[in-house]
Amino acid sequence: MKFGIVTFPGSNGDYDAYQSVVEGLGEKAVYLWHKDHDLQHVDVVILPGGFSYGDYLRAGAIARFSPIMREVVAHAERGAPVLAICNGFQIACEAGLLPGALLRNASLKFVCAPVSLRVENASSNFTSAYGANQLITLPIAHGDGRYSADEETLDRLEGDGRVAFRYAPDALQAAESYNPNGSMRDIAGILNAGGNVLGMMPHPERAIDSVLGSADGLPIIESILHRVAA
Amino acid sequence: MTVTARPGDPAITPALVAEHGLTSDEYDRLVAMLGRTPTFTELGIVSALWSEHCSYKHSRPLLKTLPTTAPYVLQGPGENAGVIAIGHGLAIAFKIESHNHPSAVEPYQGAATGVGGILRDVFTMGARPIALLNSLRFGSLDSARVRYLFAGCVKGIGDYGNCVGIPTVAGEVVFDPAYEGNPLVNAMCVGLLKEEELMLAVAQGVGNPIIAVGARTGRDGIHGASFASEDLSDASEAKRPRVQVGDPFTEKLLLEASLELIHSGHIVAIQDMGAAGLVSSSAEMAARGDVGVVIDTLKVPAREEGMSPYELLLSESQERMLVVARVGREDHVRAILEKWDLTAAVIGEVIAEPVYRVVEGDRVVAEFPGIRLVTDCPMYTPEARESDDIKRRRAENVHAIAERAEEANPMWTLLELLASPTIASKRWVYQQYDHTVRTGTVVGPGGDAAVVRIRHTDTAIALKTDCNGRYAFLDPREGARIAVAEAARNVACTGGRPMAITNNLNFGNPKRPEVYYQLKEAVAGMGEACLALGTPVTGGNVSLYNENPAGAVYPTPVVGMVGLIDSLAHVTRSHFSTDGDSIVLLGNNTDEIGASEYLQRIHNVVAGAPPHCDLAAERALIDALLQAIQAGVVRSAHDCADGGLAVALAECVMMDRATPTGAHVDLTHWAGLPVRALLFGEAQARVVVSTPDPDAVLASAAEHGVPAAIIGTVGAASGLLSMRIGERQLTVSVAELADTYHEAIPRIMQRSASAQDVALASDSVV
Amino acid sequence: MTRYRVAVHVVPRRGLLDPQGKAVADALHTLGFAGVASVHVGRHLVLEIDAHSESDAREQTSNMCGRLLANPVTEDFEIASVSAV
Amino acid sequence: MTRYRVAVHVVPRRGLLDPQGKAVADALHTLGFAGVASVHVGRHLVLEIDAHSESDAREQTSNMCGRLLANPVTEDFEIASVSAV
Ligand SMILES: Nc1ncnc2c1ncn2[C@@H]1O[C@H](COP(=O)(O)OP(=O)(O)O)[C@@H](O)[C@H]1O
Ligand SMILES: [Mg+2]
Repeated sequence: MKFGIVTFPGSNGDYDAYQSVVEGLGEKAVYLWHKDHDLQHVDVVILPGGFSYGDYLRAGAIARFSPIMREVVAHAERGAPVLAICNGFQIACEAGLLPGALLRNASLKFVCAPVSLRVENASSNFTSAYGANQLITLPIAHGDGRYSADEETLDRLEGDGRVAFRYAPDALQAAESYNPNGSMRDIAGILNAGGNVLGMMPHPERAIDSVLGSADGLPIIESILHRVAA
Repeated sequence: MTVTARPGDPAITPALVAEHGLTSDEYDRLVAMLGRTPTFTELGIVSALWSEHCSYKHSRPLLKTLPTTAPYVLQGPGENAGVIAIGHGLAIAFKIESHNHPSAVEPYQGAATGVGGILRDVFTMGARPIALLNSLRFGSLDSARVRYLFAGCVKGIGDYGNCVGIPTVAGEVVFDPAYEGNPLVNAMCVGLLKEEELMLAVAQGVGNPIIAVGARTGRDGIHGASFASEDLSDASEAKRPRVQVGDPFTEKLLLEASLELIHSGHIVAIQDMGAAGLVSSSAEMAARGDVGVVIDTLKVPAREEGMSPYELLLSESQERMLVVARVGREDHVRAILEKWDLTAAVIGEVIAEPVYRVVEGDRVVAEFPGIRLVTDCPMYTPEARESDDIKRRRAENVHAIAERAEEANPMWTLLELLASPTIASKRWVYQQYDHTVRTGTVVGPGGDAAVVRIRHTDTAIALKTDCNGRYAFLDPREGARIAVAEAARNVACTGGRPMAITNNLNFGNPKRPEVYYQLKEAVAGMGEACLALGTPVTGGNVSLYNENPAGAVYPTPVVGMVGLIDSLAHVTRSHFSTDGDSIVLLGNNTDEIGASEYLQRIHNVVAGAPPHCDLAAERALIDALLQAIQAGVVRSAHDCADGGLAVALAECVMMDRATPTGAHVDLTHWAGLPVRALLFGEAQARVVVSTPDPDAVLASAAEHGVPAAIIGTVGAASGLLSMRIGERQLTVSVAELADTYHEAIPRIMQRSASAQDVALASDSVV
Repeated sequence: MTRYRVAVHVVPRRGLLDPQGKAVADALHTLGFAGVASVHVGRHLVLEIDAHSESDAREQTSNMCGRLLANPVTEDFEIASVSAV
Repeated sequence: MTRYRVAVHVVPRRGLLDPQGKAVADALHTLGFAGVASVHVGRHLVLEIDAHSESDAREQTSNMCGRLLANPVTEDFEIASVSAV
């Protein structure tokens, strides 16, 4: 299986995504340059975290016009998997691959911390290796992670089981402080209608080795592997 | 070649010379070097290169006394960053730098550009930055202006490092009225490289082109030239900005492009354009290579029209690099930069003639003989005399200070200390820093040192900055020794062998004898400690003239320590984790309370001698601790620093908020000491260890001659930290400790949910 | 071709949480500006563009807003002014 | 007391680097808007405040800008409009 990780100018999670695939799973990965038009026959595209174009104007707004994004959109339209993490999620929303938008954190501050998440849909292409309602811990690191969409969209996402992850209190967190960015309905990650695009603010690629505190991100990549191999 | 004044340049008058900060002796020296009157451009060049910041004219003679060598030191002071070998053919480049004055004016941009500058210092060495640290000093958080400076600096540091994608993994923040009006913002960067890829900033090869790379040059931060902008311009330009605005996005591109350039073999040298911009980078590279250079300012890509050579040479616009390429490789260099959407312009050349020459098209506007421009800079050794006030303070009998009524319950005192912003958790700060990017951070901020793994090996590095300015104020030599010792101890607590340091000397005006005394003593103390602990100095930075209306800031010799952990299995955390573990104190308790946070916070007193720093004892402690860690018998290790033993124990039970524990401790053995000294005194060379095998820990200690004792047991069930001292039984709930420690700073910052904070929030682009 | 200066306002769509506006309003109250009832924060863009006419400048800008300058999901835009420079 | 709506523009001071404006201008060029000569990005604030008169509203706003809404070191502000609501 071959993963393609897009490098936009200002991406900085591309390296971590690459390492998570290569070191974490022993699978093949290539970097895809934003100016290229060729996806190099990858099976899975990862839109990584970072600050594409400095996040100037709006996070993800400029990157969505990169030449490679046309191919990524076509790849997604073919039903092939796209994992969009953090800045990648912002880009995917701007590009219309996913509904809604990611706005400035309600605290107005960048926040880097481990957060606890509940797996809301444990049967998707990206989450089948988790148990239903499993609580996991992943790191977040973002300033613009407040997921927002109109009520109708939110209802549809929930109704169709397209909310993949939600921020959720763990045993030690006060109920009022578990949502780190004010996102609507505590949404941390969503799927597109076809179930082949996952956008999420937390960083699974930073949680693939318990030496770094958590390996809870690994099942996402494992899920993709199973699904695509099947 | 004949140097000619540019039409419109002001005449060189004594007033103009003075406005450029040159003394009349310095000016005479310049005239003697040139054999004629300088041009305006030349005066500007020299004012920048001979400024304290570039020339170290008041500190170099002192810095020369510092130990700088060890078999693993690949590059000592003098380059953009120091470099040490860490095995496996790998090396670490690291350096610290201050941005105090810019941050006082414009905290967000000042701190941000400080991070930008230190990143460039490290990646010009051919190293990929893998970690950032910062050491911050502010006045009291009771002031709205201080809260603004604090919030702004933290946000600036965060936004810049986060965007470039380098984890900020450790640091320190101290609040003390001594820093009111003159905050200290020191940023440290650590990079990883292959030994053979080490790149130096030494110009060489006659005919090699000199290339300006990165952002265009604007009129920002033209050094020492505030007056000139008014004299030379119309009213609108009088507002010419002196602050620099950082662009971390461009920095990220510059980082990738620079590393690619270095690895391409197309270039021979690279240096960032930092303080005094183009002129200092080109002059320093030429001086290191002992070659001549010529720069044509008309070829420098400018952001604005009509910039003069003076302005182009002295501008401190950010995110620029100067490269010496191999002749004929210009197009290759350009291609690499274009890939990263950056520009490159050939602006000069290495020449055989031993001169530093600046031309503007056909006109020579400045020319200096050889490398004397850099090497002929004046050096000063001013008078040093200790202030009587400080002598008096140090001699004060602090034991005579009466206890406050509330101190009848020492747990009240403990909670007060934990609520002190200097001691309280800095989570409010480091939560705004991405510390997990690059997936190397094994131990992030919140414990003692940070630990960053070295991929493809089983090793890791341990990193920490430290300095207690109050100690250095009351005794600069002892204070500097302690700064080194504390940093080393913090590194050792995580399992790291202290290897080398970088340092940032933040002092006042060196022309005042009492300040120069502090500088001299501090450097001496730092040298002694580095020698004793085997941690040479590989570089650093000096920031003088840190003064506020009330006088100089505390002398603050910040130490940035790098240690090596030889196996990930030895990475050790600070907090207790396991019920039933024994608690062992390595080191001994004393009756010292001088210069303590206790006196400051509880009695508002800054007096007494700082605790004695016995370097042999520190070294033995580190050896014993590392031996025990490597033997696998240490579950946690946390050193005693600000707030003493009681604060250290409290931190051990609740610094990791997600998994609080508890402990029962018996300190009866020291019942003869004053309780406040035992609990809150800051005696050095002490570490609190938790262990499943206390005998093994005690044996390691004995082997190295380190006093050690079992003082208690870890136990979460009670939810208490309890301490027995003879007949006295002191208890406090862990929940209360945790709430006090973790919420102190958020509560203060919330109280001001502030004006300031909001201005920042709406300000920043990220 | 003439050069025009065009000012554009991009504002968060009404009804969306505006934490920035709220924080500014709170801060103004703290500073003693009691009369402040509400604050909204948006972006103010000033473009200099070459166009054939004022209406061409306006149309170009409107296109730019549609494609890049405003997010149609969360923001509204308005061309505040167009003037030759 | 009357309620006024006041619009304020806060823009980066001229001569200071405006990386955001530059990134947006570059992006517009890439999108084919060749006529774009420059872009500057600032903030657009809309305040509703209670004041005795239009000139009072203006003066209050000007104070707020001086104290909070604009960064005196890096930004300039301008009161774009004041109108009773
Ligand atoms: N400015 C900062 N940036 C990042 N981490 C910080 C900062 N200030 C403090 N920390 C982290 O908080 C923890 C406690 O710091 P400090 O009180 O200086 O520790 P110590 O007393 O062990 O020297 C450390 O992990 C330190 O790295
Ligand atoms: Mg410590």
